[in-house]
Amino acid sequence: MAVQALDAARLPVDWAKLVQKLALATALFVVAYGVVPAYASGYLVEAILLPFLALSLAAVGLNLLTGYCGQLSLGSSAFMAVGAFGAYNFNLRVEGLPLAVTMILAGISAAGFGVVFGLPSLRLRGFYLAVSTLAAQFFVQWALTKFGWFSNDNPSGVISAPHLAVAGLSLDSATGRYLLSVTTVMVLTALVWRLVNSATGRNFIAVRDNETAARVIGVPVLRTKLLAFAISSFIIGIAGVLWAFTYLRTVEPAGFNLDRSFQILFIIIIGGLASIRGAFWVRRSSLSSRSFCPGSAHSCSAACSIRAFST
Amino acid sequence: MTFFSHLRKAAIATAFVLGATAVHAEEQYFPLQSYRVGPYAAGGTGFFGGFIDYLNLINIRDGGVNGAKLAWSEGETQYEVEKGVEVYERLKSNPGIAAWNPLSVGIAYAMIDRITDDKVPLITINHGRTDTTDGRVFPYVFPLLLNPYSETSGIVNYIASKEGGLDKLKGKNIVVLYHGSPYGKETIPIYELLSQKYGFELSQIEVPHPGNEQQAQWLTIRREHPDYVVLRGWGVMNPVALKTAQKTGFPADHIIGNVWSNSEEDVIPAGDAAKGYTAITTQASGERYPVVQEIVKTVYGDGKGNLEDNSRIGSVYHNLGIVNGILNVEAVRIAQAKFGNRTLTGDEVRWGFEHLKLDPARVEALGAKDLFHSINVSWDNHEGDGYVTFQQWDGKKWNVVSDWIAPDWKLLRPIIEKSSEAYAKEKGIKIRTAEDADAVVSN
Amino acid sequence: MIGASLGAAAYERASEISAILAVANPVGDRRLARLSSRPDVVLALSGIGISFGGVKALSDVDLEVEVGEIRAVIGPNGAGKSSLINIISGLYHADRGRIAIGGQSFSRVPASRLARLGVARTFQNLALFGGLSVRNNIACGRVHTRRASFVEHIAGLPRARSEDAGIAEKTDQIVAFLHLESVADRLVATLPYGLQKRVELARALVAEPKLLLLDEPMAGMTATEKAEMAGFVRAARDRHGVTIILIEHDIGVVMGLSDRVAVLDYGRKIADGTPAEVRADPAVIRAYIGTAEGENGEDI
Amino acid sequence: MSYYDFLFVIEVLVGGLLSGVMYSLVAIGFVLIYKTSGVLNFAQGSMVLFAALTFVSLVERGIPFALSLLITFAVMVALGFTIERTVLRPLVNRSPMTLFMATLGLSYIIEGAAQLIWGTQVHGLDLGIDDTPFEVGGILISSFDLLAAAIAAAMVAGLSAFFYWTRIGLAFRAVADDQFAALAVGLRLPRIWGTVWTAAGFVALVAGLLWGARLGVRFSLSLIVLKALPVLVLGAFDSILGAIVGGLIIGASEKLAEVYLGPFVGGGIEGWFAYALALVVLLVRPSGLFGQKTVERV
Repeated sequence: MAVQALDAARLPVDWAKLVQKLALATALFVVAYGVVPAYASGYLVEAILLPFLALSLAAVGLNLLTGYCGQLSLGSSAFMAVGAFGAYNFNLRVEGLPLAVTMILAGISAAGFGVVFGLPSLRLRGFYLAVSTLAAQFFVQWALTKFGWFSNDNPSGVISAPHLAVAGLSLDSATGRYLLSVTTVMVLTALVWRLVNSATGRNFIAVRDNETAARVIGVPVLRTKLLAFAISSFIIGIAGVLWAFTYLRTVEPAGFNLDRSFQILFIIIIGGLASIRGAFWVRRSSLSSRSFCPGSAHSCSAACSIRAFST
Repeated sequence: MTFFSHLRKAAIATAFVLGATAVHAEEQYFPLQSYRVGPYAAGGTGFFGGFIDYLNLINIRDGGVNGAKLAWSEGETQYEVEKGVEVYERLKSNPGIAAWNPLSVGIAYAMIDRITDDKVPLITINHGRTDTTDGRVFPYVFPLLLNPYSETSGIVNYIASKEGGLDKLKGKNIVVLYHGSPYGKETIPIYELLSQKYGFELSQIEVPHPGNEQQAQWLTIRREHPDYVVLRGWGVMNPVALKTAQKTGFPADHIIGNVWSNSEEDVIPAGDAAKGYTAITTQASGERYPVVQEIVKTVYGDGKGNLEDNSRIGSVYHNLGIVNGILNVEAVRIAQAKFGNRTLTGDEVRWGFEHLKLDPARVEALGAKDLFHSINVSWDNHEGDGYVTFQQWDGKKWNVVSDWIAPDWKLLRPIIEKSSEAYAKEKGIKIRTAEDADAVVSN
Repeated sequence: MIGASLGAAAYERASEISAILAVANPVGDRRLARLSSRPDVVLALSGIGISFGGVKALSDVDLEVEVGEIRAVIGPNGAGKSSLINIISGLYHADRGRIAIGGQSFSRVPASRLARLGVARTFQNLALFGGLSVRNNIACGRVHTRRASFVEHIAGLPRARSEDAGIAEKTDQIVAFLHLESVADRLVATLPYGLQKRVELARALVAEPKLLLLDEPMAGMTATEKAEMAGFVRAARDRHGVTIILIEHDIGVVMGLSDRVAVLDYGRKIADGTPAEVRADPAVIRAYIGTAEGENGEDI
Repeated sequence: MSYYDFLFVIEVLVGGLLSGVMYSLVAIGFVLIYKTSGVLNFAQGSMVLFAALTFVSLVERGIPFALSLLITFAVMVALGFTIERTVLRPLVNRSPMTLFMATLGLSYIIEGAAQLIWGTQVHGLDLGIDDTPFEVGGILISSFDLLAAAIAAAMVAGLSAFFYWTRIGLAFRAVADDQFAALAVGLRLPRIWGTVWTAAGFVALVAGLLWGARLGVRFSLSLIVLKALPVLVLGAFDSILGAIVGGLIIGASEKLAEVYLGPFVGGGIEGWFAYALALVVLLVRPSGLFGQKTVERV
């Protein structure tokens, strides 16, 4: 960010562009916090926006790892699951834990898992790494099913969202849950935006584009990869919390299966690797096209992804 | 080719709804979160086909329920939770919703909070969370006929009846082969409880999802020489279990399937290996029952049958759909008796379900004698104490091989209450009383 | 009996080997110690050998590089030049021999610590970060000086900001030095080949290395570009005082640019000295006429 | 360990090895394509499903067994060719990751297409192979699995012969070795790729029939790729021998682990055990047991 600021100082300030950006940001805020809560139908919020926000956030997280740092992961939904079940348990077992802290702790649990399952990336590359991330996918699903503790020994193995409140203000209504989601997503996306434009973000790209050169010029390659796994999993974990708490409200481990991982992967492919904005517009368009899409939505996104490649 | 004809049917159904709405007749609406494409389409087409066939029968034969036409429209979910929720949100604003019937555990879970807020019943016939049986905590969820715990008890009682009484279970060896999912694991403590109570030896073995490899499990089973193997399977796991059993020399007629291992789709792919396999069911299969006959005559005769392939009439999923139709329609009828013959609110239909008592005589009057036994739902018992029966596969079709068997409901109720009360505590839900249940929201 | 004699033979052979090693190592180490203790020797290689799948790429190569010189390593294709530079930068690990960099001796140079040892390099085939702008590519060259964590970067804390500012200043200097101002904000992948080579040089120079390894910096360039690049290399030495190891195919360029030249052929060093000495060396003439003349037509 | 325990170990081992062959069968399809074009073809599983579904639907419509087989083979060849032509050729020179994701998308499209064409019913597939076990020295062996293993072996032998002795096979090996060099000496890559996709279609057909007979023909048939992937990682993506040995190792160790290790953690570990095992091996040999160790060119 500071570099950008310096860049800007050197170049003549492009006022028109600045005003445009400011206007866009203002418009975004007005729509997100004004228009949508006031006018959006229940269907739009519950069936479109809430899953859209959660999956977009997951896509932002995966994009950091795959798009920016070049590490292909097929196990994203495992980290969503860790986040969701983590948040459920923190909330359940620690009396009076604020929601924000719960979410951050859940993100940290997911980050921890991410680091563990990112360790193979230190030695493996490409498909060998991609396939090894499937181990995370299957292991997490197995563990969540196997050990009843994770779901508070619920006989059906499911977890339910707790009462959501921030500073005593209940967020259980559709609008409340939307506001929680949109705020979380905006804050995290802004942080990711800053990250990818910082020296750390450039290290990610360096490792992706030429690992050998990056190592030789002194990029801490191993640390950078693990950091990418950690931050990416943190974000995906919080996306999992949103998925479970604000969208579905009651989830089972099977909800975080391989198909979900592929879905997130499709979002970032179609949206463009290493493009944060892409994560959002694809999710939106795939949702709006769904009602008209005869076959599986997956085939639909798959077709789009192939088209996106060929162009 | 199959797909487009479904699309056409869905379009006709939707047009029908819209047309009916236009004349403002009294009408009760069933939003259907069906799945006719995707990996689980085989079950979806059967169940929703049967359900729609029965609704059609009521409309054509009786002109609706006491003059209230039945309407429905479908939203394709492909058995995916996300799409199920999308369809829910899309269809929930339609007027006169009677009840939701997703036939998907995942979708049902995601709807519990929603339907409770919207005060509309959610029917999870033969599936869903066991503890939703407790109507004190889950006012709007109805796992009708059979919950997983009753199923477990029913299976053990059946084995006992084959052995000559519950006391003969002592010393017998039973293996439960379960799917590696929350669904599969749900009954583990119940089998353990029953094993202690009746003194049979028990081992429970997990098959990881999807279950397309079971060599290790069946070799372990063979080493244990069990008297019976209970198959608590799902999807591809079932035929593979039967095939692998054959491969390891375990006889199919000593394998007993649970309610998600009891359909044609579970046995046909196993071919000859499935001959003799027995499975629990809440509704007998076949088309000899008067109500099924009437559907064949009235609905299919009229060219309005929903099944693509007429040979699937009377199949397990189709008959489950028909029984599900009967239960829904009767709940509406019972509620109408109290609230008037008009379009009811969801909460009124909930009251109807909570008074859904169909004794064998009434079942016979409905043309469903021997198709299913009876049901007795109350405000706090949302399962309704359904009886079960067992069918054996002869290579071509299922044949009923047992009487109607009652599970040990009394034994299971305290366990269910413990679980539902824990849920109520976790979610801060006030436990309902009979008076609460009688308070009904009418528009 | 037979077993005993075999055992004895093996023992004899083993002691022979260890005797050789015992003699060889102290000598090599002593030489290396002597060289690396000299303040004017930036890099010293001693007895370097490496083989790939049974083929010896380098055997017993010694080399020392003094402060401030441009030291060229030349040789026909497959002579082992690139292997040598990869061993110095830690990408390959020599089977035998030791490497001393700035007084520190290694059998395996740790590639990840290379920048902090004061060594920077360019690559024979471009190894830029295609997804970054020219300026950011160059800025990456100073990544080893960064201390701020990613949290400080996101939050924009003082340490991160001052690091960014310092690096931006250094980057600007190098951009000006190599005349890259007009393309500084373009994505590096969109530049023509010659300019990309120059960006790589910039990325190496911005690290302010004591020792710079250039792996065929002029390969594939036009004559004008070569002359320009040669000017930059010389200026880098003259103005920044960098010691340079230059691996190059084009002997004409090398002879004019370097202070001393080592010649490799089939993995062995066959000559070492000033350009004039090397030019006159019969072994060098033989090597070049024997292998490369027809192919490259280089004129010695 | 008693004699019976010993027999049991052997039985588990034999069962595992035979299952492993079935995994290899799927894995070989991956290897063929990876070796020549560097694409990890995730759609291989859907191709297996497509083959089985096409075959069984034809048979159910009363077309004789042999003719159905022939038609299905033709369809698979056409499918392989179409994929090569429409999806992969336009993407030539893209990163392997891009190509992989394209095949991932393709797998969904093929599954969707299969459903559109043949419907959603579950089918049984009877190859006329009797599956009653026979006993050898107290060990039960499945005759079906044994026959499947024999067919797999015959197929591998056939493929090897094809690639060893025919002109196109030679070209295949040249391409597998070095694409650029092959191109330089004038080999026509597109024709080779076409052939390879045809071969992959054939492998999918064989795998589809055998797996279809084992599991029934249904959608989850395509999930067998998840069994093949750890085999590939273990044995290396570019080695047919690796696919076979990898399959045997995974099959045997997974079954032994489920029987002997499973009880300590509550069972059901087969889902991830193979991946964990492959991972451990990879940490020692990052390019698989039979992978070529490449020297990094810089």
